[in-house]
Amino acid sequence: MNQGVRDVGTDLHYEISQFLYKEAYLLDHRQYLDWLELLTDDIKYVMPLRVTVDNKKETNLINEMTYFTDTKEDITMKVERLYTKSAWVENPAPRQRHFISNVMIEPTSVVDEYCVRSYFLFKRSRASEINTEELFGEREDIIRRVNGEWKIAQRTVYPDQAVLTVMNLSMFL
Amino acid sequence: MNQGVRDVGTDLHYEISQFLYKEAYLLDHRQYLDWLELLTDDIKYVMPLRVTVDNKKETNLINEMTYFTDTKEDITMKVERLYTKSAWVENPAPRQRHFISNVMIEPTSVVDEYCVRSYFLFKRSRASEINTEELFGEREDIIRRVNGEWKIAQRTVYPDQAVLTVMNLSMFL
Amino acid sequence: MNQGVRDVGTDLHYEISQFLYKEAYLLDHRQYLDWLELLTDDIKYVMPLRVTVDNKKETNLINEMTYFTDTKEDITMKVERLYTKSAWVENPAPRQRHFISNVMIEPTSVVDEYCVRSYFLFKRSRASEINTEELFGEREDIIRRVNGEWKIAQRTVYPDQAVLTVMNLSMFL
Amino acid sequence: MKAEELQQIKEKVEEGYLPQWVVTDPEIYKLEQERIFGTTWLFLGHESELHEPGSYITRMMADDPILLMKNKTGEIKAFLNSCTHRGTRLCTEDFGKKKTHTCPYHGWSYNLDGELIGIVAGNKVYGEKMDKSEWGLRPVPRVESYQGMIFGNLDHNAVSLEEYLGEMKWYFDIMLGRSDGGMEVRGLPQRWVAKANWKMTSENFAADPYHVQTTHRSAVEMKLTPTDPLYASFGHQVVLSDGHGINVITSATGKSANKYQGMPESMWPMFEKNLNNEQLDIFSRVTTFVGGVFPNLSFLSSCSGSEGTKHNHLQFRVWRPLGPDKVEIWVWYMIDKALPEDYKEKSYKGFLATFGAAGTFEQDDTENWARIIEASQGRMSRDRKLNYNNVANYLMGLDNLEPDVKFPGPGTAYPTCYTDHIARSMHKYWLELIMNESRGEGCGD
Amino acid sequence: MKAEELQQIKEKVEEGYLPQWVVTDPEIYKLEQERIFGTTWLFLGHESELHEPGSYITRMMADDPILLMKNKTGEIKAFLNSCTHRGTRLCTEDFGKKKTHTCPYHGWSYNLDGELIGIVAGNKVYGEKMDKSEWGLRPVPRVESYQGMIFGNLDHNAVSLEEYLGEMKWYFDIMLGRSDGGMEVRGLPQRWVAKANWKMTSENFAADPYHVQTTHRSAVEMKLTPTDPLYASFGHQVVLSDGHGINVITSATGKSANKYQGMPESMWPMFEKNLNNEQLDIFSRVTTFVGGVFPNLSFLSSCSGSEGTKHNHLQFRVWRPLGPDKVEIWVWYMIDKALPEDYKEKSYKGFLATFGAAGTFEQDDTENWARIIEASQGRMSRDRKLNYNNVANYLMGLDNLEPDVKFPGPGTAYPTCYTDHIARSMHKYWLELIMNESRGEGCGD
Amino acid sequence: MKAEELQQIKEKVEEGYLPQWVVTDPEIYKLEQERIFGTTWLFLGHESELHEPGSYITRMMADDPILLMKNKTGEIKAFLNSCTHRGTRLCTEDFGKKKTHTCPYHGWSYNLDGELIGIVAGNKVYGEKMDKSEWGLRPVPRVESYQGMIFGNLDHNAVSLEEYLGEMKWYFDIMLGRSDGGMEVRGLPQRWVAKANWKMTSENFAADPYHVQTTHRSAVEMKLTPTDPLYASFGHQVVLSDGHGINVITSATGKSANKYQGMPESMWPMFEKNLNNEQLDIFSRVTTFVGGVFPNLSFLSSCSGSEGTKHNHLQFRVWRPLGPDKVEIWVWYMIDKALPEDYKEKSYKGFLATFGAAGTFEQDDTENWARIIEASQGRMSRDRKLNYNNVANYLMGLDNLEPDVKFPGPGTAYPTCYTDHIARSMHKYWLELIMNESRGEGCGD
Ligand code: FES
Ligand code: FES
Ligand code: FES
Ligand SMILES: [Fe+3]
Ligand SMILES: [Fe+3]
Ligand SMILES: [Fe+3]
Repeated sequence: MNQGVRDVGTDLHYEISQFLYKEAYLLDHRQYLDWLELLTDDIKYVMPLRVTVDNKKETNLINEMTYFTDTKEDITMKVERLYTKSAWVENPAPRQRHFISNVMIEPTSVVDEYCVRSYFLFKRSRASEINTEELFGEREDIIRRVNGEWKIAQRTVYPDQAVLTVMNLSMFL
Repeated sequence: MNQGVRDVGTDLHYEISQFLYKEAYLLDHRQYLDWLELLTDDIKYVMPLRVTVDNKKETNLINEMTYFTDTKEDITMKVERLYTKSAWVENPAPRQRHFISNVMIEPTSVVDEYCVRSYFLFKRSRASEINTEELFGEREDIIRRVNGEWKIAQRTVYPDQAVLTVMNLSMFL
Repeated sequence: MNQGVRDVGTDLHYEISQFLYKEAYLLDHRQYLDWLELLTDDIKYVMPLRVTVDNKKETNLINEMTYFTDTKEDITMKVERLYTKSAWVENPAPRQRHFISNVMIEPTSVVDEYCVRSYFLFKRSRASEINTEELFGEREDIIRRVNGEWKIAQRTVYPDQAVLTVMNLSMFL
Repeated sequence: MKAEELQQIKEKVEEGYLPQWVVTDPEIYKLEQERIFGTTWLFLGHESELHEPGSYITRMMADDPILLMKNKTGEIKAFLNSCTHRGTRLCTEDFGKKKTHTCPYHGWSYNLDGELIGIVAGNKVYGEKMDKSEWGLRPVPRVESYQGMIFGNLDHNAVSLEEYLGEMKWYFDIMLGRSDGGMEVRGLPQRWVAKANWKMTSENFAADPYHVQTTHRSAVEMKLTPTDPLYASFGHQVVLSDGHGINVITSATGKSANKYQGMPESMWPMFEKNLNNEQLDIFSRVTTFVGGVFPNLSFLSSCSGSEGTKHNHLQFRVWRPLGPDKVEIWVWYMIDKALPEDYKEKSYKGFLATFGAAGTFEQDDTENWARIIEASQGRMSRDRKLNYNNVANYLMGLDNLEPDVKFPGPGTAYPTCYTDHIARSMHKYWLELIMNESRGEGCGD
Repeated sequence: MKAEELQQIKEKVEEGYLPQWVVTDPEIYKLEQERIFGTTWLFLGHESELHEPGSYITRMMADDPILLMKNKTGEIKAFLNSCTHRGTRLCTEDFGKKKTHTCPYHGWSYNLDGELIGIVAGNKVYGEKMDKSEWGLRPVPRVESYQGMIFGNLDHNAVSLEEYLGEMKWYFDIMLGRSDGGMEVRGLPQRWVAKANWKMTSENFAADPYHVQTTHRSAVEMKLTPTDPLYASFGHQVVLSDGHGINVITSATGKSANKYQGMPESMWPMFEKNLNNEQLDIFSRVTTFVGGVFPNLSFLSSCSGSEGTKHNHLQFRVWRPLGPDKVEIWVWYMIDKALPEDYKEKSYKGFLATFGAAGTFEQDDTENWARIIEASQGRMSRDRKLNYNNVANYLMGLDNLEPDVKFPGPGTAYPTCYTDHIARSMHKYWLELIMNESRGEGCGD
Repeated sequence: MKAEELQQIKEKVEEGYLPQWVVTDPEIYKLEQERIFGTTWLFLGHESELHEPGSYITRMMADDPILLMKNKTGEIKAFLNSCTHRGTRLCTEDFGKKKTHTCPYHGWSYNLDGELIGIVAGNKVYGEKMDKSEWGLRPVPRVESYQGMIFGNLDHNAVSLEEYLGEMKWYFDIMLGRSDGGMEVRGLPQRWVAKANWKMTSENFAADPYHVQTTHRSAVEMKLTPTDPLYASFGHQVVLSDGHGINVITSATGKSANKYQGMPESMWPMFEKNLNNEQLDIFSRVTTFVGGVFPNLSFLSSCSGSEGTKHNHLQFRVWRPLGPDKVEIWVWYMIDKALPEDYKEKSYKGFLATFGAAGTFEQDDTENWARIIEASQGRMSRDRKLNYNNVANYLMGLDNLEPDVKFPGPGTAYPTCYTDHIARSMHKYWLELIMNESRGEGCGD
């Protein structure tokens, strides 16, 4: 990522980072149906495993097994489920917060598609528990402009832990 | 919060987010008197309770009881107190840090007043304690331009925990 | 830090904050040699001690003793060491994440040199450990433009804890 | 826990000392859990928190989650908040309104009386031995109220709440029963976690007006409180039964600048109707009531605001132990239903400014509570042989104070609040309980 | 731990109850560590995870880090992952390939058979007494496999794995041995930490189809599963030896809409070759196999996807206890090597959608597991004298079910899966082990 | 803790083994707290840290917070940092200067001699029994110094510091007493928390030059240290009394390329004045002194920088146990007051580059210390019956080394540093202390 080069400029960066913040806001306020609108129909939404390996290995990410590999249809199903009367895991709803930072944007070979990297720190507070849950890492998105509106066309979530310390992944990241 | 619409633009967003960072900086460096200058005289500074309720309830925030409901006068009193010789809670001072992110700004019906949402992660380290304290959630501000200077005209702090895990709320959020 | 005054403007702030994010990205992806390129040859890289003292004292930072006081040469040595076969502490590599926020920039008396303050939250996950490590505080940098490229000419890292809760400081901050 | 160790605590306590090691000792903590929190009356909430049939709130009794429900007949019942099938926590909400509580694990459902009313496929899959009526929610053995204050007790054989409160009732009548319609809780309790031992926080409220002059000196610097270090000492410290106690604080003159704690005159007729002469006498002269019901309920009724425009507020607080060095603080703000709204608002603001997690008084208390923990975890402070004279000092008023027999209220009243009489009586009762092997036996690990 | 307390557990368990206090009790936990996890067969991994000589994976047996290596001859060996010199963890990686493992502290190195082959300056600095051959990595006393499933046992005198698995082998043959080439693990296991007790999670899989109708009711609301609350009850719950058990779930008709769990016809000849008639009969009619190998290995073989296009997948999971109230969950996804790639993909997607940390079924399970912990930590739930009737209910099928002698498979089969037979047998075996003082003695604190 | 278990440790230790379970065992840890940290001399700080009357620093003795003050007469006194009234931590600052320390709870104040000099309203509220002179800060029973090094001891009956240090004094004289004006601490100690057991970290410094060749091999790869794996072995390992020990490391030639550890010639006359011939001989040939004072004080005096321009620095470090698996590391950097500023700077830079939280040598040590913990918490490593040969190896030099009687310094010197002699002597002394029931009795839980 050499400096300056292929820089998208202030305005576009602002637009897209605002888009990510608004996305986070929708999730944190459980406006899941509105959130769904931000995803393209061909979205690829994947969370690989992080592992501990010798540095000689080129990567410490496992794509063969993931925590989820979802299509729009899969995500829609999960969202609808959260609106059922018996999605116990989120009723009563825990409080969740997506701290999004270090947003970096690069153009791609496709017009109107941008590669957007961001760091996430996710925190969750359940019922009256003293101990809150936490998850952190990096997201690599493809953000696409579709008739003037930004959409997420691809998201890969890279957790930083080999053993996740959240009791489940009922949240969207 | 539909996309793009009522967007305030790059420069204003920069100005106001810088204002929030500078505000955090003043607090984290205990420049409380300077910080007071950033508040309008009619500021409403409130922190409601977060509770755990059935999702059917329209909100999990309690406004009837709060952690504080302060006017400028109340805040001034608290600030002055921190400069007394016997405000033991902050002498010696713990180290505090306000991580401000996800800043989202919208115009209001009032000229020169903007609705500013931000996420906060507050951390505090006291004396030689191994365990640091943490508080996180969302802030909803009204930021007003008063003769070319930004001021906080209203701040509502929404904690994400039903049971706070800080030993007190001696900090400003 | 009075408002608005000596403001660097949106574009420069964008450029430099992007520079900091890219720097963090290189570190978090262990591209240490590329990272070295971002440092000027005369860089001063220092991390003083934080202590707990009576508020009457003008500072709670100790510059006489530091965690490190590195020149480019010192840093280069540390980087090269991380590429040896026996830098056990980072092989296998822990996952690290630099959350950079609250970026504040001011011009200095020197042309093309800016004083850049940022907050950092550093997280590290080692092997399969359930407990992750954390370090947080503030950075005060001098960022210099050298033939159109940004470089770090000085960095002072202020930790917020008097007793650090990371098992070592093998990371760069 | 060796018998001689307890014996030695006894001797020290009688002399006005408290061995420092008992503050944070894990074995002592276990005894406390078993013999104190398992056998005394613990505050659960106020009747005004349960508005109508179906209303429920969830609370904790030490480490047991409790579900309080108002049933069809308006009765308030308390149960272990744990499904009898496999123990799943039935309700994780703080409050709400429901006709039926259904468990998310296998769907068993319970009515407002805690009766098991629904078992999925029950008749089909269960046999004879399964008798629904035996599987209702487990009731808290004893649940009783006084002046709207609901208490629970895990000990079936405990004395009645009223007997336990004893003469404290007389003071509760003033604080809670003075006005028609009684008191109401505003919203919900504030809750947060502090580094503190429950005994020290309880003492701080029930027995320690002496700390005010230093811990809260910033209020003096701010000119909110008198400069005379004795200002919180005027009045009486009243020792009551079973470790309860109350400080009836007034001024140097023995009068309050604000009759009836600054209550509006419109309320006075009510007071005069609901209270007897002795109660009125005290109420008219008191500036602050501060005290506690053993083990971990504290209260404060005081006035805030600038002179002349003082407003009274009442707060109750529970120090729920999360360990020897940690408490979950619950603070309820209460106010007379009958008061005009604007007075309530001012009173509420006065409360927030001084107490609760952000209150300026409370902040400095939390610092001191934490410091007690920090200095009570090593060998010198924890040595059980007291080789280092590691005992705390409770000698105040030990040999230089006589009860004031002319004090109009019940209990043994000493003519100053700067004395450790209540603290010493708390220690004696605390010790009596933890030394009593017959109490709370049956408690595990 | 008093003998009468264990005795009382015994009586309760025989009546179909489980005292709630045993779930989170630390003393019980210590006994479990010592007498169960120290003496039973614990799952380590699948042979397909070790591809070639030098391949290694690191696993945990309770709190012991284990290094599994495939040696030159293709044998798989398991060792305590701790350098014999000073105990340093030898390998902190999850997997990889190496000829030699060298310790980062002083450089001692070990070969694929765990033999100490290198000591820096050894000959120069060590004397006679130092005999390299005595300082190889400490082997896990017993390591045995069945159908590619590798288990380890810390007890030298344990019965063989096959004897321990007993009749479970017959069912493993169906799930693991049905197709040529056997099964393969996809990638690595998912791992995460949940608030739960290992006994409750093990029961949840091995013995509790009854929870499906409520815990997973959202699937009904989503029209993914039948509305009949009995839908998960059809079929047989089969009690096996030593606390093992399996639920053979089918439909109301006793048939599955998808023969052989929706496996493609191309595979059927293999099945018919590798399985006997009884196994084929069951396999052809089953919709879901769900069960467990005591103490903490669970498995689920089910179909996902919309009707008609169901795809089968197999998952194994270990509930590694991190304390009485915490488990580290390991989930392995397995699939028949012989299957066509696109089927594998669909099967994998079906698995992810329903189970694993993000699976919609699993999510609600984790909520319930956490709630059991939350309601089992106080005095009422933990009272060892059971003064509060604090016992969980395992009465289902206790007195109204007879074994179905016509069931073709081994074990004692009951004609419904809505019964607590397996749970009761798990409790009995669990208790037999923790009451057996001769087991795992020698374990410290 | 069974007697036979301690007995068995004894046997193993005598043979040169250390049962792995003792590293992280909580019962052992409790014995250590009581019988070692409660009865041995613990390092508190250096006299140069307290500049003038009123200067104070706060330190920890295991879990006790200690306040060190320099009084009017320049004497340094140490007290439990806990107000005698109710135990509140008196001073939470790391250092400073005050005439009086006032407690924030009730305002009691103490002077530089720890005397209670102020009680708010004391005369008015306290009676006869309250005798101020009895309520001064509790002194650390024994506080003594040697060469500016201040130690404290919680045991009133401990032998004197000098007697305890014994022959270590001779080496302290070289490192601390060589130059006029003595040493000064630069700034304050670095502090951080590592995953480690205090015994293992103490051993690492006092007894383990053998680890250098592998743990710090990166320095070899960086061409900063010799390639010969024996390079850290040259010289002598000197076993001293009571578990103390020092490694006097030199080069293969027995000489150092930098006389007097690279100290500037301007200093040599001082050395020759302050040290005797044997000390000078050693000092002139040594490259590195590394050793420890039992239980948890370590030191390292070495040279950093590239050949030719080596600069010496001295560091002391305390491994404060926070549990069996956690230490708080304190590192003091010291340098001769008399040295020229630019040398001091270079020396300081050399220290930072190699040691302290960010030092490249230290980093890899922390990794190994953590790995010992990680592999020492399970049943195989913790089995007290040693069924799994779970013992660590300390056989180096056991049967192939004779003392070098010609070594000029005191203590038993072995002609190489690659030996476990000091480690074995530390184990013996450690065991002697934890087996001695008369030590530190009276310590609670
Ligand atoms: S645990 Fe509540 S229904 Fe089964
Ligand atoms: S501990 Fe492994 S070589 Fe020494
Ligand atoms: S505790 Fe220090 S003055 Fe009371
Ligand atoms: Fe107070
Ligand atoms: Fe389930
Ligand atoms: Fe080292």
